[in-house]
Amino acid sequence: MSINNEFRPKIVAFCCNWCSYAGADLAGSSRLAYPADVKIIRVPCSCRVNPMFILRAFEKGADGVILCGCHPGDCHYSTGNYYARRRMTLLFSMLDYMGVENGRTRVEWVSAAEGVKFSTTMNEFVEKIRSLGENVRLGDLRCKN
Amino acid sequence: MQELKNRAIELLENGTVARVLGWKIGENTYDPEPAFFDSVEAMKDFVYNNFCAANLSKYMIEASKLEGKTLVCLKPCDSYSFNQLVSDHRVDREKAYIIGVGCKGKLSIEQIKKSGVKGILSVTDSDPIQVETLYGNKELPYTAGMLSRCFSCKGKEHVVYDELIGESAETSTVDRFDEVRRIEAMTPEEKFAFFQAELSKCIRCNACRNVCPACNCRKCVFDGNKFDSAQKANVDSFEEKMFHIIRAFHVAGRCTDCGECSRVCPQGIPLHLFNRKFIKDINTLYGEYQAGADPEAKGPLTSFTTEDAEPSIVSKGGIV
Amino acid sequence: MKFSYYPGCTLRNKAKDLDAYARASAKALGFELEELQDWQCCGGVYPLGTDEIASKLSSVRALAQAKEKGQELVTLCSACHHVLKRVNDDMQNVEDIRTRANNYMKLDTPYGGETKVLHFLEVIRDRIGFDELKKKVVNPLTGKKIGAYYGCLLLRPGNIMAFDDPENPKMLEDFIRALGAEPVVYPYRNECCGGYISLKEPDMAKSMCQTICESANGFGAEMLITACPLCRYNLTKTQLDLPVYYFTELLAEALGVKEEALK
Amino acid sequence: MSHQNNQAEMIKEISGVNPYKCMKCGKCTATCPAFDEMDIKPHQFVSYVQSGNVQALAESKSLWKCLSCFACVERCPRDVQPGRIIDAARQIVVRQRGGNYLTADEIPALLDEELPQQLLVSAYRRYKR
Amino acid sequence: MQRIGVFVCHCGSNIAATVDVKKVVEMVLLEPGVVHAEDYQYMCSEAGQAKIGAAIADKKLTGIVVCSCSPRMHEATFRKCAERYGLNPYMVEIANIREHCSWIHKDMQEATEKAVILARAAIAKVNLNAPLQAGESRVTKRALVIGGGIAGIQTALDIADAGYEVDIVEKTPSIGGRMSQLDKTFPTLDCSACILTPKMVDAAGHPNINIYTYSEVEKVSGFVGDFTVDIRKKARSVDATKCTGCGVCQEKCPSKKTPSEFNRGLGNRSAIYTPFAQAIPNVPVIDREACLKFKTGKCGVCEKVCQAGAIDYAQQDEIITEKYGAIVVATGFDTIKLDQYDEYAYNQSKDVITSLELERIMNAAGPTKGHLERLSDGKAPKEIVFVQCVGSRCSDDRGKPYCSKICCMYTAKHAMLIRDKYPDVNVTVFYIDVRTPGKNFDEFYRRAVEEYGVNYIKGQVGKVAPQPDGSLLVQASDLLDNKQIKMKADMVVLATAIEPNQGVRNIATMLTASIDTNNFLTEAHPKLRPVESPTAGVFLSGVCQGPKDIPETVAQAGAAAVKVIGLLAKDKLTTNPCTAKPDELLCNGCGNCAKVCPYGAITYEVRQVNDHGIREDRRLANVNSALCQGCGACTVTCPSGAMDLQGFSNRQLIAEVDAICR
Repeated sequence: MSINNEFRPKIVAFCCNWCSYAGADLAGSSRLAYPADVKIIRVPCSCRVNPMFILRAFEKGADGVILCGCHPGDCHYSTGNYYARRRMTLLFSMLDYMGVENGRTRVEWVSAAEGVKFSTTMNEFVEKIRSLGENVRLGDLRCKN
Repeated sequence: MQELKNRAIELLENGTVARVLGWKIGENTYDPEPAFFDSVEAMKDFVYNNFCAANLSKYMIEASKLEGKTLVCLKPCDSYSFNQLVSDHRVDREKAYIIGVGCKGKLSIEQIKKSGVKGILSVTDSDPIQVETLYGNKELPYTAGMLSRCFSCKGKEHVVYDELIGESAETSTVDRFDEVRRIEAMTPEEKFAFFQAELSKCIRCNACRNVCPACNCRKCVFDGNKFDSAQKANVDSFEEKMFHIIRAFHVAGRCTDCGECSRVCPQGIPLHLFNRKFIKDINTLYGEYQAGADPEAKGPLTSFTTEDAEPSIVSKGGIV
Repeated sequence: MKFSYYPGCTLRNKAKDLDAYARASAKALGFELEELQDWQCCGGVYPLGTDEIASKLSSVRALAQAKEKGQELVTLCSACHHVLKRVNDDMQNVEDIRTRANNYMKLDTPYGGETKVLHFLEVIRDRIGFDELKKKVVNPLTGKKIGAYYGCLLLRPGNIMAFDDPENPKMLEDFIRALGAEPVVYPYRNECCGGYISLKEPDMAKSMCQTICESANGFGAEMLITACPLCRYNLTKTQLDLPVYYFTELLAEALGVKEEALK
Repeated sequence: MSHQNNQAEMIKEISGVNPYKCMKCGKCTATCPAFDEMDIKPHQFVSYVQSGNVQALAESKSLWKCLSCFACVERCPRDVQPGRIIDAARQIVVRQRGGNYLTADEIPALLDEELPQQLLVSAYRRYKR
Repeated sequence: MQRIGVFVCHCGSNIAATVDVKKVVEMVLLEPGVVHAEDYQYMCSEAGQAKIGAAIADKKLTGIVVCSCSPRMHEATFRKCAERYGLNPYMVEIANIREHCSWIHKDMQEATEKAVILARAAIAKVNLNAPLQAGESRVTKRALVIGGGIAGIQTALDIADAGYEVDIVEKTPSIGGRMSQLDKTFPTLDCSACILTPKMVDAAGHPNINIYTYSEVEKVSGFVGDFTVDIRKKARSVDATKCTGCGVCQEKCPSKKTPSEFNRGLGNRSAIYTPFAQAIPNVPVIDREACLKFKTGKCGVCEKVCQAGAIDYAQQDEIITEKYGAIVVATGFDTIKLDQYDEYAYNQSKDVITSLELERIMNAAGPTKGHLERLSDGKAPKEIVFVQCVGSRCSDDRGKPYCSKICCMYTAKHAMLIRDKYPDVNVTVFYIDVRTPGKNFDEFYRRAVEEYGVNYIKGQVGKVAPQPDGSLLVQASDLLDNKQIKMKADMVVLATAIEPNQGVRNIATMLTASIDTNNFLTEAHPKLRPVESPTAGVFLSGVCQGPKDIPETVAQAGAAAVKVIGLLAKDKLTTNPCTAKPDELLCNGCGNCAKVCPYGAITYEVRQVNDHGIREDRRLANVNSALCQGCGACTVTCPSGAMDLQGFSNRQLIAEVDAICR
């Protein structure tokens, strides 16, 4: 999407219900702005995020995907984010191996108390995606319909 | 070969096994096919030569449902797959009588053709390989016909068997991760170009999926609508990429690196490069892990440590 | 043990003895100081402005030279130490400065703060050990009551200099103890001597040094030791008759190499 | 943007300090060894930058009295670093032509026998472009 | 196809000021499945809910999307509303257009576009929703309180009085906590022990309260209503059933050189000890690190002098496993270490002390028997300086960024008490701000200034320099007079920042309760659910949640107790129906899902299935929905997609992704 020739990326943020979604709520109630390009999807836990969701987002035109969960050790379900951490590490490494810019994917641990961190993270991520530009590399291979 | 055949007949006759899972002789030396033999009579077509590359472990899924034991011939690398299928609860160890067969590295007619030999009429599986062609006879060194996977063989020890027959010879000469490292060293543009070129060849025939012992789902997720993902029809090239990434991800931690995917790909796509990247990353980050070596082991994606690397390692120079 | 060594301008001139005693002592303690070639003045003060690059380049050059030799870089003068350590920290952590400095320098391999900067005292504490120093002392300075004067540059800012506790340091006290003398702890040992202010407002520096010396004296110090020529210069201008020595002089004395050093 | 605001922005940029972090506790002023010589006190530096009154800061006595001893920097609980602010103000002055606090011709009269090179070098750096 | 109604809330101007709600209504009506859309000022109000009800009836809605505040705020409200009007509550989805949209964006067009996209995602999701039925789980009618300070004691007493059993686990040898160390309390100046001790005695004697002192929580499993906890009862080396509390052992113990924790290290205690005279239980423990018998094998004096034969050197740690329905964290605080603040000479001079140390000095049972004296030379101080905000309100890495809240008041108390008892002593307080929000607080502080002559100076202390004559030179600023002050003092008292007790992070991890960067436990909602942790069944009492004084702590303790009682009063809890569910035709029975399940909710059984006419016995995963908490770890580990999560299914999440990326 682009308004006035300015590149507006599509960014999907998966947030776990207990920490990061609450962190995003806190960022909201503290009026800590971040760009509207970020759209949040609520999941119960970071371990609910299937690599297929991430690839699907790219398939459908996302320019960046970020996954936020509780800090390791603080998972509401004790261990979920540890599994998520391994899965995402391997997935991101594979995408990097295939030549996809590694800045398009990110995992950040944000607690319910870290509204500031949520906002800073999103600002940084959007900035990063804007600097990378449109997702051409995956875009070449995207659905044309 | 004869010893193996005799022993199989003996076990069929004395009722230890109800059938034999092995290879059936083809039209030529170089095209034996996996087959079940359920009688001594049928065993006349049984063959085991250096072209018997197929991994038979996956056939044991169906064999496990049948009455009685099945004699299965497993090469050293196949025995890892068999173990992994046991830990996936897809085959029943009790239903198998495993003869670990020797392996001196497997030959492939494609490989021989690739070495520039044309008009092949017949080949031997001997060392050196004798090739009869329209243009006369040729002699090729054994390694010229050997599958590339055999050059990075993980060893000639069987990890599971009831008895062993036949001799093996070490064939490993290169580090199996060298190819992965070569890609890792590329620029993102080069990597992308490389994979785009390879994957654009994919015709989505599913041969890789069908042969893969780790791809043992009753119904593949790509054939269902659980993810609302497209059916087999090759809708777009992104799908292709997604299919291969997800397939590699689904077998990550369970792939034994048997190399069947690349062997059977009619388009010659080096599919094992995906699996090996995952294996290499797993070894680097979570400690050496060989799927199938220990059927009791907890896989790297179903376990963790509190000190695991963060995904950001990928953007900080990658996993090397 | 071999280190790259950055003496600094004053040690070539007014404070030759600080340098000479250090070299002799190093030899006695079993390490070698290899002076960098063609080093340039560090500038004496760390440029605080975030946009000042040029004034940091001489330090970067010295640091890069040590890196090429694969050696840690040792300094003696507090000011040089302060400047080199902070510039090195910039090169490690401030991307903007690193990029711009490297653009100016055009080195074969860019410098990114790889060199470890050590003060001579840190070498003694962390590489030799005070116990080991104690063993090598041949003329213990028994009975001497010595006040350590740290000043500001060695200690602050604490998170970058990481030299010692900036408010309650003990490195020099341990050093004094190892030489067989008695350290006198007094609260102004980390307060400023006035530094460069003494050039244009000598009275200001004088009154500050007066406070420091009176405090040390009040707690029983018979002499002060310091690592910095400028501190020494300022501290000796008070009305008190409190002698101020370079720590290396006492070190050389205790190690029995003082005579030799001045040859 | 007015000249005043412009200069305040310059100070923020050169010093890398955010004056709004200050909570006016006065620990800098409590700790400053040059306090008696200063007309504008360390805790006031931030106010001058905040209000854009950099000119007053540039014309102050304090500008030349700071010792760069970093006591305020070390002890500031809010990481405001008043020492960096005053240094930035000094930079603005010395970078302007003729703003030097030290000129070459006045030096000989200031020298004595023992004076270390370091003192001259440091004073040059802090007082002069 | 669902028949979906979309309800866009203005939230007064919270949403409507930034999001064009009419436009959102207009846009969502174009979405497939949407048969109704409207906006309203306050959707959560009675009238707003009635609108939803009317639309359900009129338009025969099968699903609802509410575009409003965070689902963490009102999802439950709208689910109940749907249920009331005959719709399954799980047919409701929330599009968060307030916290995630209107509050963080300024541009109306941009915010409106985003709100529409968020609404589309929720619509896409609800299109795939299916009605779900909540299950039930049992409630163990017993509560655990971790920490035996005033917060824990009060919570336990309130729960016990309501008729439920409570266990208190306290890691030190006695309950009482920080309050037992205090001398007097503000703003009434009554004696801390006098008001605390009766409560300690009440707790000890309460038939419903069971106290484990010298014990720590070691392991927690389970979930709300049904926690299983392992408690390590450390070996006391004294048999509590035999000990009469006569105290002879402590008197005769030859090892008396261990710094007393209770007296903050200002005095010593014996190796066998009770922390203080009123300790509960009045049963000593042997500090094995200090005890000669344990260190050298020789001694055994206590065993010899104990008439009751209670000394038991062979005692071992004991693990007690108990079930609880609710857990209250009341782990309290400690003062920060002052190693980073040597400019105040805390480590250089014995006469620089913390306020908590001053409490012990002022206390009649303390190391100086209540006499105000310098610890260096025993002399009576004539000039005392108090320094406020030591380590509080610091944004550097040395201190804490928050206000410790209690220091202004206890400093006023100390100043007042000293001026009252020793009128010849000058007291100066250096402050940055004096913060006195609380009943009778400002009056109290003003009394210190106006009636007791305490000298308050606005300005921080920069350095405390011990002088050769034994005095302390305090260098400070007086911001109102624009002066630098250098004054001599005989004693300096530092109002040291407080921080959550060490070990609370470990407890939080065991409880999966979230914790902030300062190690304070996070509340479920900062305003509306201040005593609950976001983890169901875990409640917060006292300073573990944030700095508090005694009355606030007691109030919060009571509030936490009420929440616990409310929970324990139920026989059954409805469980979250968003649990994992396997598709038996797709399940491979591979066993990977069970490996990642943190609750052991997945088992396998061999069952006959009919797979499109083929009947065969298969090994299949089974989810125990009472145990499943719905994290979804299993769903991702399942390669065939057989395992799915109800309420957050693969297709629902993919639909959201598609809607956002459209």
